[in-house]
Amino acid sequence: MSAVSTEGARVPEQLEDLESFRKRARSWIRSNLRRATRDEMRWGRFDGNEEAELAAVARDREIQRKLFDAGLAGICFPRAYGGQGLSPGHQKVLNEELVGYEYPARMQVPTLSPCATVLLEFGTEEQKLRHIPAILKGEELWMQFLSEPSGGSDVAGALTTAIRDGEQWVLNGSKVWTTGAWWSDWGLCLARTNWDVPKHRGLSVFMLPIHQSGVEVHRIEMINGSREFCQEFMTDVIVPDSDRVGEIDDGWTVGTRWMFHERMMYSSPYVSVPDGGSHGGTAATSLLNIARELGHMDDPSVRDLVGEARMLEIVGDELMKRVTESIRSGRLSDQAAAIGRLFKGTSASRISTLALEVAGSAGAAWTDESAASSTAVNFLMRQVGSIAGGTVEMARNVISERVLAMPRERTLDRDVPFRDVPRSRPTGS
Amino acid sequence: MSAVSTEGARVPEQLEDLESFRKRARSWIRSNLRRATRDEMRWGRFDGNEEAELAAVARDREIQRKLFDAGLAGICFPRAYGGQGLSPGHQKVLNEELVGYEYPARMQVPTLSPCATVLLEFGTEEQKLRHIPAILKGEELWMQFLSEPSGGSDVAGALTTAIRDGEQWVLNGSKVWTTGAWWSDWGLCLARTNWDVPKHRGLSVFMLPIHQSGVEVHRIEMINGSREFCQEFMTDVIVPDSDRVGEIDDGWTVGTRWMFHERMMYSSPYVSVPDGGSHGGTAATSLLNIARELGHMDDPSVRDLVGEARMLEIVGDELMKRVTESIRSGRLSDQAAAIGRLFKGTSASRISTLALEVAGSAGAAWTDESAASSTAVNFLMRQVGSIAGGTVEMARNVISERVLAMPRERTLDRDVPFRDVPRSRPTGS
Amino acid sequence: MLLALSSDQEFVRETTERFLVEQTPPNEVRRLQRDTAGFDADYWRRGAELGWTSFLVGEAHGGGTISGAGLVDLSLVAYEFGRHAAPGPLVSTNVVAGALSAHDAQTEVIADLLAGTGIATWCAPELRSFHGSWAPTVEIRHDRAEVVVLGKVSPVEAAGQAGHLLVTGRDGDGITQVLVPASTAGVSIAPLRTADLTRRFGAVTFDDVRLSQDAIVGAPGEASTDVDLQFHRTLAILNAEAVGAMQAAFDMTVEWAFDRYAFGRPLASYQALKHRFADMLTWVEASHAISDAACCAIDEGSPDAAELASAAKAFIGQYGAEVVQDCVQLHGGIGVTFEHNLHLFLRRFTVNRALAGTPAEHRQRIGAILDGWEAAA
Amino acid sequence: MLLALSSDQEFVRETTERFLVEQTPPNEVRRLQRDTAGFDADYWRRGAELGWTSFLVGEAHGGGTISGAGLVDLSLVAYEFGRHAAPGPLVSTNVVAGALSAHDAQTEVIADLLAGTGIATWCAPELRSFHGSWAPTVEIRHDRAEVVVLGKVSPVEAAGQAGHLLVTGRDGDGITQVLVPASTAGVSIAPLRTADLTRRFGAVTFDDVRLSQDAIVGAPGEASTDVDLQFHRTLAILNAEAVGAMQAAFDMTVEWAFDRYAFGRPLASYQALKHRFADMLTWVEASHAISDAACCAIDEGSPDAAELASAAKAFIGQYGAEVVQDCVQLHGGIGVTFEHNLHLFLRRFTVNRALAGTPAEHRQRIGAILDGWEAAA
Repeated sequence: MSAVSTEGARVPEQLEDLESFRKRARSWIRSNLRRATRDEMRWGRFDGNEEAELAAVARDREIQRKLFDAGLAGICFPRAYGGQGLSPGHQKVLNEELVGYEYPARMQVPTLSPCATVLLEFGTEEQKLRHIPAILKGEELWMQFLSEPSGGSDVAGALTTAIRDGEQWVLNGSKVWTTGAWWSDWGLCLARTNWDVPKHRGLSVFMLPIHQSGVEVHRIEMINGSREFCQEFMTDVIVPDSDRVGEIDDGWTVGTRWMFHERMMYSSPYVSVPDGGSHGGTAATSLLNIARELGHMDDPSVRDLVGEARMLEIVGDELMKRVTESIRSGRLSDQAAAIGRLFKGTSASRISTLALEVAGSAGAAWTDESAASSTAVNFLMRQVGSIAGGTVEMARNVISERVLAMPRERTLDRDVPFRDVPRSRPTGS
Repeated sequence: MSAVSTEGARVPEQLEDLESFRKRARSWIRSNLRRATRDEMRWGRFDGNEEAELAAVARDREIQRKLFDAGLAGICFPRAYGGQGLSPGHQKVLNEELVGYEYPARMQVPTLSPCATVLLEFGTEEQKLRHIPAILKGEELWMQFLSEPSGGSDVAGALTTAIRDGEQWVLNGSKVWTTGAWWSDWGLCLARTNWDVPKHRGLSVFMLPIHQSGVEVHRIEMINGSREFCQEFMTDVIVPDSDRVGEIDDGWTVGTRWMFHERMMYSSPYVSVPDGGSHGGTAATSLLNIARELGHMDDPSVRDLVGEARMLEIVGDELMKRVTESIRSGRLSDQAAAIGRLFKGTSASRISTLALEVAGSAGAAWTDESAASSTAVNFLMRQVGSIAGGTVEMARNVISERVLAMPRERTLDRDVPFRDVPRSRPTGS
Repeated sequence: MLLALSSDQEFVRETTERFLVEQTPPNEVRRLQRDTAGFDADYWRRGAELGWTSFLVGEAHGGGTISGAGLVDLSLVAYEFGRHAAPGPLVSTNVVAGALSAHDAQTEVIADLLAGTGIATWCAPELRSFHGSWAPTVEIRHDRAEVVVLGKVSPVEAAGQAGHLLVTGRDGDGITQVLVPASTAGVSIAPLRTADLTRRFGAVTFDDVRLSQDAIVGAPGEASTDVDLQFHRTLAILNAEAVGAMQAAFDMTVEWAFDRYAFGRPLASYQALKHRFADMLTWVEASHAISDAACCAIDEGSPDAAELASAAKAFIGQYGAEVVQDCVQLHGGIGVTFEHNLHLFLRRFTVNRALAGTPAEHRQRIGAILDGWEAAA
Repeated sequence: MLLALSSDQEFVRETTERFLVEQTPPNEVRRLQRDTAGFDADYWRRGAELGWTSFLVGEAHGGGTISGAGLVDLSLVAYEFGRHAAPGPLVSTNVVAGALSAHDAQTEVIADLLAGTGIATWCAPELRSFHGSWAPTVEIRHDRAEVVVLGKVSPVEAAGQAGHLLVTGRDGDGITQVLVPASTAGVSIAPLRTADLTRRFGAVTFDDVRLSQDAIVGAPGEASTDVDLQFHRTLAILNAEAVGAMQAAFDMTVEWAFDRYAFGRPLASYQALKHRFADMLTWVEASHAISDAACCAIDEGSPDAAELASAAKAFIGQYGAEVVQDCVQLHGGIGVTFEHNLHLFLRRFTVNRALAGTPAEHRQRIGAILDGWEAAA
């Protein structure tokens, strides 16, 4: 977190005292925000109702603006860019006070982190002044143009190409797994600017408006019916060189920090999310509700399942705190964020499986009213938490190689020009 | 199983009919063998009582001799070498009839398989005539001089060296994990005969008497107190060239089959073992006994644990049958024996853990009379089933590379002279 | 699936496979998501001609086995159903047809089921794992010449499509089964949602449903052994299908691992993934082994049929879920899109896992069986 | 272990570590296997001088905390005990000393415990996971001026070494605790076997043991909250030790993976093993996190202390076992020899896992707590 977090925390003047901040936040939240409904706690489930989703996005922008006006937006962002210049401790207080209230969920990840944090770290003064205040006011929703259909875990293997043309760049290619690109404004885009050097040395980062003629946004249907993810096809998209972030061909320096911020997810001090999290997955309490509806909480084997789910939640939360604190104090490197990511991914899978077990035959067929109504579909989607935002396999690589310093995996693409790297099974094999 | 098994099965004359064989075996067993005691069902636990162990070995030799005299030894070994020239089906019948009776447990693995089967496959006619009948009569107990202290899973990386000196060889080095070498007669030994070629191309196999001045046998104490395993130190051991098995420097051809037979373990048609197995590990019935003693079989969560153990046993047995049959029919290659090995190793670990869970605090401290008396110690030894006889990691390599034909793991020792292969952490790193 | 098929068995398996490849490719399965029944009547009738509904029916009623072991024969069809996530009420129709045939009951219904022109389903008891046995949720009473059925069963496969419902009920201290035409007064069916695209389920309520005595299948009060057999057959067919679904997902994923490159080399070259493939292959083979062993034991009426049937259901449900989900994981994001085919197998697998007892329920049943057996021995 | 230690805490931790490294190296631990008590009296007395027995005792009795949170301070010592598989009755003596001090009872005994010249142990109730709570196996009656103790407790740590036994018993509808001198008539102790080399356990029988009223610790019939605290403290100390043992095993194995070569390269370069190390590190860190969180919550008397204590015991017992056993696996054959040090940590871990409730029992307790809380909320 080094550079960015200290920039936020190390303001010269006296920081607002945590208790008075808490009082201010609490009183403002209670008089300005609605109590969260159960649906709002589990966003992203609009079952194809676009109007409802757009209304929710609009409400998020509105809340974000109110927070901004109240001095509660961008807690750890510098005041120069419209933030509050406060500490991660203040963010934590705000998160605690937000519990049970609506909050601008769609503004957080990826807009505030990793997108805005990457801008903060690598943007020019002009870029920061132009975009960060707009983001904090809810005027700009950002998406990561990072993953590619051909890429999988190999983010640095981006095939999207940017070719220089005077003071501008021409982008062509496809990006995927952007959440809600169809209602977002800007994309932070990793593109290849040089095919004749090894892959990490030929990338650059750009920003571009999503709603323009060269960008076609296609919504992807997931197996739970959700259409929150999108794929974008970029055809001759023109980006001025002033919208490049970081140095030419040095995009991997940006990308490394970008992915660090991505792994921090909701533990980042740059995002506001009610403490205890409302970020998807199946919660132990939902297992409890199923077991109760079936009248099975008296069965020790069912208590075991419910207890295991709860155990994993509790331990995961404590682990996140420990890892965050360890990175902050320097005990562990930034790369250790992968530890929390790995645990959350694997435990979410396990909890979905426990829920299916608790549900019994109600996991095979159900009514909408049943406590188990989303159990099987959650189970179908169980691996999402281990795939999205960097797979658990990549997390395991990072932990073993970057935290435990074990020898790096052999890659065949490190020392050769990117254009010569094998990208598919040879014909005939 | 190819070469060897068909050699055994394809005798020209009419094979004894299975039912009449069963009658003959049954009647002989009932009039000549004792019912097995519980201790005999779980051999290898003499708690340091050497006298009792030696007596058991003597009894095993005696039973083996009786079986030989009764025409019930070496069912699938050719008649030319003292065997019965019958089929794996006959061996299966014998195994079924042996259930509940004493049998020469120490004669089976590794004497009959892999040692005698390797001799059968690679030995000269003279070697076979000299040793196989003696083995089948119980006169020779054999051990595998295969693993080395430095070697771990890398069996072909043997450092034990054989240097030619006219018509004989001089062996120096150390072997480890031989079961009961101190009461055995012969060792089948893999040694390096050429350091100037890549490792698989410089090995040869020898046979040598264990009780001689150049061989020092050291017993290893395991964490359960058992001292069944030994380590041998060979100093200038002279082996005549006539006791070499297979070609010079072609020992890996022998070694590959050797390890195949090793992975077959008790599923080999060359060994006699009561059906259902008595080969170590914790059985589901022992979990049941613990649960009953504690009065917990009414608890569904305890039934779950006991049921899981039983499930793993049943599935493991059916899997072994399927894999054996698949190898026999050619659906899968010999290498698929690693599938059974992997399952048995991991399920044995799991069952030991289930037992510890069932035992509750009786797993922390116990009386000798308690049903849970061996639970914790079995748990301490839980990984043995995943280490001994080739680790599960090696099994996973074999399955992915040899059965699924996935790309081989990169080795740094394949194309360089063995003496140049890195064998330890470089100084200073 | 069985290791060694006779040529007749192989013929049926292969005919079924070819038919399914043609008739229900993945996009057809996706289309059927919006179909009320989840399958076309003509498809089912043609499948019946291939023998899909005949193996548990006696020759006297026009059925018959290929190998002498009807459930084993049927498991080959079920396996192909799983491998192609095929539509159609395979489990329910076969189980009911077999039950009727065993008692020479309702021969016209049997004929319809055999021909694929009729559909039937079983309103089965629930597995009460704690006692290691099943228990009906329906009560059957006798009121002079009439049989009265009361209660609710959920979920019931193909309840909305079936013309006849075989109902298992408590009858005093005994167990009685009756065949209820779906159109009988007092029968109501509420549709349920499910994870499978082509399977349909309903909750069936029997509100004072009255039938004549000849609706009873088998001896009144003495259907307990029949129900055991039906239960075990259900498990066996669900298992064979689940193994087919696992195999399909696994095969796709092996292929993918060779095709997909990351960091300049195929996924199949990464040891961490190779080791997971080794585990998966082991579990797939083990699932085949225990599924087949259970089929044989049930067909033979072997004393260990109950233990093997539950071991198969428990093992396949537990380890198979990890296999299929790891296939998703190895595919990455594309593996959770509706466009990709992988989820068709995941869906079939998931529903079968949840039906007729979960892995934990069957493990508990095995524990109970072991306890009983050991106590008796 | 805690992330941020104060310099005073670090001093105690480091002094303890240095003392253990000197006094109980692995061969000394092996030697103590054949020692009746499992530790030397002088060793324990010197450890007590370092503060091992003082953190749960009030200042009025000569104890005191370093940080204000005595259990947290003690957890640092327990962690080092685990990291060195150290001998000595750490759990039992501290829990009893803390209980006596809270009620200003038996100050002479406290003084002995503090000085390391006396040993005490707790004859604790059993965890009945189904109810999410503990239940005594001992009955306490009142017979005029006397208190009568009846029943059996097993296993009891250091039962054969302890001069005093704190006994928790049912007393009508309430819970009463009494401190019983081990020499009292009617107390008999049968030694038990265990997997740890230096821990000793016994089964303690109270056959009509009679004591005067002043043996009662706390208010008669009202010790329930005291017992909760003792139980949670026991869990916390066992957990901190277990985390230390895990960390020691893990560190040894990381080192081994760099040193050991197979096929020309270090084990640490194999991706399949690297991924397992990543899982292990994650579980080790998670174990530290939950162990520390539970210690703090118990010390603060936080309402979620019970849930965190059980989550820690359940998680560490379940995942820690896989970590330590995978360390054995990665060592190969040498990892299961008596000569290697790894088993010292495996032993300590295994015994702690089995004491005071297994992972399943604590998961069930968490389920029960959640059920109760949700019902109350």
